[in-house]
Amino acid sequence: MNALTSLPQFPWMSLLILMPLGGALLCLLHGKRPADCRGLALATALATFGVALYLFVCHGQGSERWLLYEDASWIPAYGIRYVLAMDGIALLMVLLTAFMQVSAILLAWRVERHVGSFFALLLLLESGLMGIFLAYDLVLFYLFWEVALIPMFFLISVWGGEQRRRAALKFFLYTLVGSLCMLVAIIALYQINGAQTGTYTFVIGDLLKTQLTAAQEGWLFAGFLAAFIVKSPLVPFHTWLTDALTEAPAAGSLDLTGLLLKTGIYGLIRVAFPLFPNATASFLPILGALALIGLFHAAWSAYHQDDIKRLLAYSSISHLGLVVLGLAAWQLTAWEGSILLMVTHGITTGALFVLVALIRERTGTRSMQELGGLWGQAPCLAALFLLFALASLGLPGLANFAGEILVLLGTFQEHPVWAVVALLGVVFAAAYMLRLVQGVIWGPAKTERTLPDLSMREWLMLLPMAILVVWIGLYPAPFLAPLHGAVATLLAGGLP
Amino acid sequence: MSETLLFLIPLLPLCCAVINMLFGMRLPRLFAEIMAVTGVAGAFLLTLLFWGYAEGEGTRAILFTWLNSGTVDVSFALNFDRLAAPMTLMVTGVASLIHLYAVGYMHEEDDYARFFGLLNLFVFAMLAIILADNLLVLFLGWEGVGLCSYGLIGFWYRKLENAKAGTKAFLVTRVGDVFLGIALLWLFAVTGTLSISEINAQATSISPGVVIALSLLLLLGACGKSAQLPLMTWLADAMAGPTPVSALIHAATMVTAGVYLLCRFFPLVSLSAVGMTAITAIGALTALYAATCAMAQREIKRVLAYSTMSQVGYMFMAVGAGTVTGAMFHLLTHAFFKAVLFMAAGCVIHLAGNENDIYKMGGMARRGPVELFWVFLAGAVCLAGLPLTGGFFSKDGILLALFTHPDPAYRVFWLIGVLTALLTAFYTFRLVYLVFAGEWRGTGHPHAIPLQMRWPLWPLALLGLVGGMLNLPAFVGGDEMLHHWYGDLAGRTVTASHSVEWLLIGLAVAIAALGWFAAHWRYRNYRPAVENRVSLFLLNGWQADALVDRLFVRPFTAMARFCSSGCDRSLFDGTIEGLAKMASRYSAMLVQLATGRATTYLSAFAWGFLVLLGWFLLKLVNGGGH
Amino acid sequence: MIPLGHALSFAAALFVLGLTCVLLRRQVIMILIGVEIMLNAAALVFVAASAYWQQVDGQVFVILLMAITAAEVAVALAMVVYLWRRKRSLVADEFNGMSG
Amino acid sequence: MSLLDLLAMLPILILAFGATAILMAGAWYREPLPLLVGGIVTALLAALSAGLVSPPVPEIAGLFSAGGYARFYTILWSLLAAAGLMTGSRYVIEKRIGAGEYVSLVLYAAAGMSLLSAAAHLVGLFIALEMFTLAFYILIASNRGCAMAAEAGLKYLLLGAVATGFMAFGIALIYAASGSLALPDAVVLLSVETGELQAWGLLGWGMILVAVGFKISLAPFHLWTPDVYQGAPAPVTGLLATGSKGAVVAALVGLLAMSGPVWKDLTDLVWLLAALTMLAGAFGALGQTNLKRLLAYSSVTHMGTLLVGVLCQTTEGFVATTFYVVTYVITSLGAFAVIASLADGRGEPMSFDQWRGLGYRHPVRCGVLVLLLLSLAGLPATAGFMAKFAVFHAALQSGYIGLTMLGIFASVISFAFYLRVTILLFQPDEQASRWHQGSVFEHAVLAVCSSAVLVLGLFPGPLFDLIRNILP
Repeated sequence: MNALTSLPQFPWMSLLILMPLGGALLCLLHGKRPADCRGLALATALATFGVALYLFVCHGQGSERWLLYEDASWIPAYGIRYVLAMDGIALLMVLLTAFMQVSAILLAWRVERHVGSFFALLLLLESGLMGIFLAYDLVLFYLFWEVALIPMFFLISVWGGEQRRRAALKFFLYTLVGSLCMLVAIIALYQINGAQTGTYTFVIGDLLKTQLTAAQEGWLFAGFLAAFIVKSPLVPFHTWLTDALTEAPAAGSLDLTGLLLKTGIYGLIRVAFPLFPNATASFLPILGALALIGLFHAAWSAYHQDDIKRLLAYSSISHLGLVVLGLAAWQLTAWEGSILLMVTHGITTGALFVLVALIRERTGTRSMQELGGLWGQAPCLAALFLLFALASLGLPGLANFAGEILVLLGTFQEHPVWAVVALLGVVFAAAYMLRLVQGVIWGPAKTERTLPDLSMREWLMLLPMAILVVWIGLYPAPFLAPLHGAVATLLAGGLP
Repeated sequence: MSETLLFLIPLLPLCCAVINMLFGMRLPRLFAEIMAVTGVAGAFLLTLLFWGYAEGEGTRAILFTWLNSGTVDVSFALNFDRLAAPMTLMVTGVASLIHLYAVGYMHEEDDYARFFGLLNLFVFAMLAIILADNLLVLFLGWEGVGLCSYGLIGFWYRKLENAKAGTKAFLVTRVGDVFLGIALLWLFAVTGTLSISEINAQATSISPGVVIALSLLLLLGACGKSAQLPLMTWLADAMAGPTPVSALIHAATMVTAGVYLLCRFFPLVSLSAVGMTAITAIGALTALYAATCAMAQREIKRVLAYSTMSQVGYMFMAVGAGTVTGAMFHLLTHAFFKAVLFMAAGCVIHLAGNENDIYKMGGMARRGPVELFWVFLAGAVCLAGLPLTGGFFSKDGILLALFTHPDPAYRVFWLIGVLTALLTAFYTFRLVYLVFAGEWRGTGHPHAIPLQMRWPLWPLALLGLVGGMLNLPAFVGGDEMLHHWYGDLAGRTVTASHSVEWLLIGLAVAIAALGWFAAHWRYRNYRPAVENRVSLFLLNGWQADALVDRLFVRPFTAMARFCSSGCDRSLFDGTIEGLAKMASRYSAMLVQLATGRATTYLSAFAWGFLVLLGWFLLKLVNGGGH
Repeated sequence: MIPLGHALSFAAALFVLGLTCVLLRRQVIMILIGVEIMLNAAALVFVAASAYWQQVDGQVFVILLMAITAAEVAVALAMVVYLWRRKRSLVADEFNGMSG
Repeated sequence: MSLLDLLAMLPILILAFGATAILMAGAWYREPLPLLVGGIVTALLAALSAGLVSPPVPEIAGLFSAGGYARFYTILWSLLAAAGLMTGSRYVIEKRIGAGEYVSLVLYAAAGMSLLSAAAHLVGLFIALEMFTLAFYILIASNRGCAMAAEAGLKYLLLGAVATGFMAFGIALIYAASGSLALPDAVVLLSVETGELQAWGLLGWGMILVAVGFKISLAPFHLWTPDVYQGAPAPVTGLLATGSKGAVVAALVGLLAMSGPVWKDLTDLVWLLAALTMLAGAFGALGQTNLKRLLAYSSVTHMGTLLVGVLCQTTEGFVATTFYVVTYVITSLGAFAVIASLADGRGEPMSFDQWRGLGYRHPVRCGVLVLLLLSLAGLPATAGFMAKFAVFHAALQSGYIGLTMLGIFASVISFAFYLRVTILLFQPDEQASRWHQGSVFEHAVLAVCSSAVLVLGLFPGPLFDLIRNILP
């Protein structure tokens, strides 16, 4: 690691964080001219994506612990450093973020009110997410963790649906409670470690060596867990998500489900598990149980929804339950599956949210009572909807299956019962997804008029996602390759 | 390396499917149709071309690695061996004929691209099942055929019932898939690989208990796709799809995938007697159940659907009795004559003006082109198992295997098989009489039958009739060709004294004749159907749907309501909102303290001071402030 | 001379009296008078204490206290006049336009 | 009093004499703007002198310390006075308030605060306290056109007077018990002194605590806060909310920094006060529908949090407290400056109905307000977060886990009410009316405050180090 830091390298990761930030500021300044804002935002997002892609292609295959590492002094008074570190997992998440953000901005193209601020917030959110995925100093991590909330809060509370204010407040406070618990835990850990080693630092890598009594470890772990579980979200801490996702504007819910949810699980992987191995070891069974409960609870709830956006929200929770289950199995294959599933779920569910938004634009409703027969009216739209729905119910050959089967194969090695139960959830997924498809694209058309099919911009949004869904489904190797090393290290360092 | 070319067999239909789905509507219709047909026909020719690869140990080919993580290493591998080759040939062959037929059948349909795309995709998925050397690839095909059947059953999506039927089919088969999935995970856990051939090689090293469990899981998985008890409810409704679909997917190929799966894992399954008995039992029960249902059906396609179910039941019995040959033999012949029956039924429905109810038909023999009658009859006699037809020999082989099985329990299954054969003969000829004999009772106006719908019937009918030649028993001078071709894959070699064999042959003939006469006596002259509780019970398939609804669907929806409304809305949200309300109540109380009157504030001052004083007194009382 | 304790107790009593006056009267003027009494109690303590400690600091502070009190009273009375002009009343509780 | 002493208290002299001069000038020169500018310049001069002229003696006449700590606060309060005058300028001009009086009062108040923060002697403490309290009596009621202002003035006057009484009596008791008014001794002697006299001394400290509790509005002495904040004109409120409280806290820190074991007897009392105050403020603010009252209650919460830092009695604690004071002063002043800058003929926008949808009419200033509110709430990347972080860090280090948890709880609630305001600001509302577009002075103050909030939030290192060095 030191060898890495010593040799001077271009601060790619800072670039990833700062570029969207700059774009956001520019958007704010150009608030008066919407057209410029759109162009600016898209350009920024594309540039960021380009950087991420470059990193993926050129630095993705490194074998050492950190593909990239940046370290600088920040607030010496408290030993807070500006440390960014990128391993394979972070790389994947960064790539996903940059990719999704482009679609989000294309999706937000039609926003009329306060365009500048809208795009500024989107970009701010992107830089916050990048920070979360890259930060390796706890205070820095916490900073980005909170900063990412604000844009989402405003996106919901200003551009959201009828219930937006309630949903926004609920979203913010709910997650805030968790993260404040994390803050206390962070400070406490910092003090304990400092008292032991004499050097006060927040850098995760240095905190790993802290000697903790069982009680201390339990409490601190609980503090971090509070933040990550609420964000993930695991049942019963999930109700904020359904409201937020339902009320958020299209681009917002795309980011929320595609990226913001992942930060919780990412935090578990990157912060909570490595820092508190023993507590983790004893907690894993509970985690698995929570994951399974969430999987089924969400699937059932999804089946009961009429608002398709709310249905998708629940499906997200259900999928993330499977992801967490894979983590709880603490097994290489399962972990790689989980991380891959995080990415693919981001793409498929994100795409579904995009399509829901497009359907809403055209028909003006999100209720399955009033929808139906879309195939006759907008075949391409309906076909893509079907494709992503099938991907999300785990059809082999499409993206999600690759992740799911790895999770199941891995989990079965450790806990056969979990895997079997989770497999039953697959039927549930089919149940609500097919209900969704049946309600939206099959059946008689509720309105006589033919709806406009996909426009150029919408193709630009969806086609890359569709291609990715098939690609990852059939040849996920390039996305699994960066994980092998990182996951192996985490598992080795994690459980004693 | 040339064996990689084997991948052309499945990939050819896939490419045509993709092209059709993406650009089909932009291409000229004729081109789309031709491409669809040639795709499958090409696969057929390629199979013939590569036939040599199948001999001996067969040929394995690897395209590329699919999943690679830790110990998991899954690659797209196919295994073109003696078991796969005939099946491939049958599927591609029947499929190409049915595609031709479909061109005629769908000539009025506008949405042809989706139809042929899905049909080709189905052929690809089916071939993936057949050729897969990797369990996960097989699973891919397995889900793929499910998807295509879903899409094709609900092809006329504007009628919500069709879509619902498709969804039902998908879900019920998915239940089966779960068990297959569990088997997959477990097999990987015990053998550390997903390659079917390696699993079979290691089969003997797996502990017996696990083997029993595995074979039961595989059986349940097979039940889902092959519409065997208890997962059979979807097949009858699946008839909502276009007739070519019923002919290809729900008669000839997909429903027999379960049988093929069991044959694939025969080395594993055959290790557990329990598993084998279970397979036979399932097959026997389904055969009987479906036959009884078929006797009471009113719609021509539903009759055939139930007959398919029961014939597949025979194949299961064969596997259970330990003879892969018997199963595959019946599978092949059944594919031929059942395809014929369905396609002919399609023509009949055309002639009857889209009338499905056989009680509103009749006199078709004179009404339609005469060859239609002969073709249908050919199929029917095969199904009824009249002597010397293909169906006769294959079914007889199975019964013989059951009869000669060392385990006496199999005699019961044999009896069931015989009884089913009787019923089969009866309902088959009931169908024939009701449709073709007597006077025209319907109202609809006949549609013309295009040429493509007629002549594909002939080769299939012929194959059905002479299908027996494939595996002619020795004692009638045949060389059990199929049996020898399979060699060590063939399972148990059925041996019995000639007297027994002749006895069984006689019995079979007698039964077929008996069934025929019964039908003749009952339906020679049309009499309207009797509506009694028994017939209704059979018509509704023993009320299976109602049962499933009460046992699974309603609890599921109730649970869904509970989770969504009960837990989330009331419990979780309720708690949160309750906290918020509490906070605001406290705030209101606190705000009331600030009355706005200076004296209040002064007294608050005083109170605070008093508290201080009290606190100091306390400190002084206990050990004065140091 | 008088022991400090007595002086303190007396001053405390005085202080409490002043406080009670502040608390019980509603008239602004009376409240201010109560405050004056409290301040005088403080002054008394200072005097007694400086006598006890044999220092002048206390007395100095008393002088200072008087000055400050004078200033405060000046401001206070100005305020009283102002309030009387606004709202022909000096009852403290009648100035309750803002609350909550 | 030697020349060196005079040199040491140069900033104070500048403030005091400047104030007097402007008062005189104001008597016959009625043009407000030059007077205001004069006042601003004076305040800036004072800050400059305090920053540049290093005092030759450590203490001034044994009453006030002239150490780095005192200079630091002198700078802060002088700048505050300048900012207060800037925000108040339009108010003075439009309401036709005697500019001379206003300016001089603000400057006197600043001088008082500076002295209070520097107090090294109970007499000095008392004088300084009275100095700015008297100034505020007048400033609060200075808006003669407005009934609420009068009411606010009355309330502040009555309670302030009583507080003075407590202060005086408390000091008297301490003197009686310890025989000294000089600060370290008063405490130290008290701690060595035994017998019933010590009881009196403790009682004295208790009474001082009551007075202090009034000044920095700790529960239950906080009830006046919302009324006075609402009634007083926003520029004055800005000073009142920041300066008068900050200075007292500074004095408290100074006291504690040198005080010894006696305070151990007070800790759990202070603990109780802090807890009560945090909760009372948070819950009180939750139900408000008037921005100024909301800010008042929020200031109560902040004082509670500050008290936590004071309670720790460790260097960490004092550093945290001081940093907290600075950030709180900047942020709170900015918030009131926004209100002042929007004020026009109709008065100041206060009730939520007036604020609804204002974010679309005045995006920049409402954006600044949102930033400041988020900083008050303690969002990372703003100064408020670093302050809270430091305080909680100190509290945890001293083992006040329960208090930290209460603080966390309080800040969750504070987020709730601050966010309610931000939502309100950006609620689409067509009939949201336009308010004053604000003067250059006001915009300058806002710019300074908002940028300071961000800078201190992102790079607080230097300030932390500075504070660490100057602590007495």
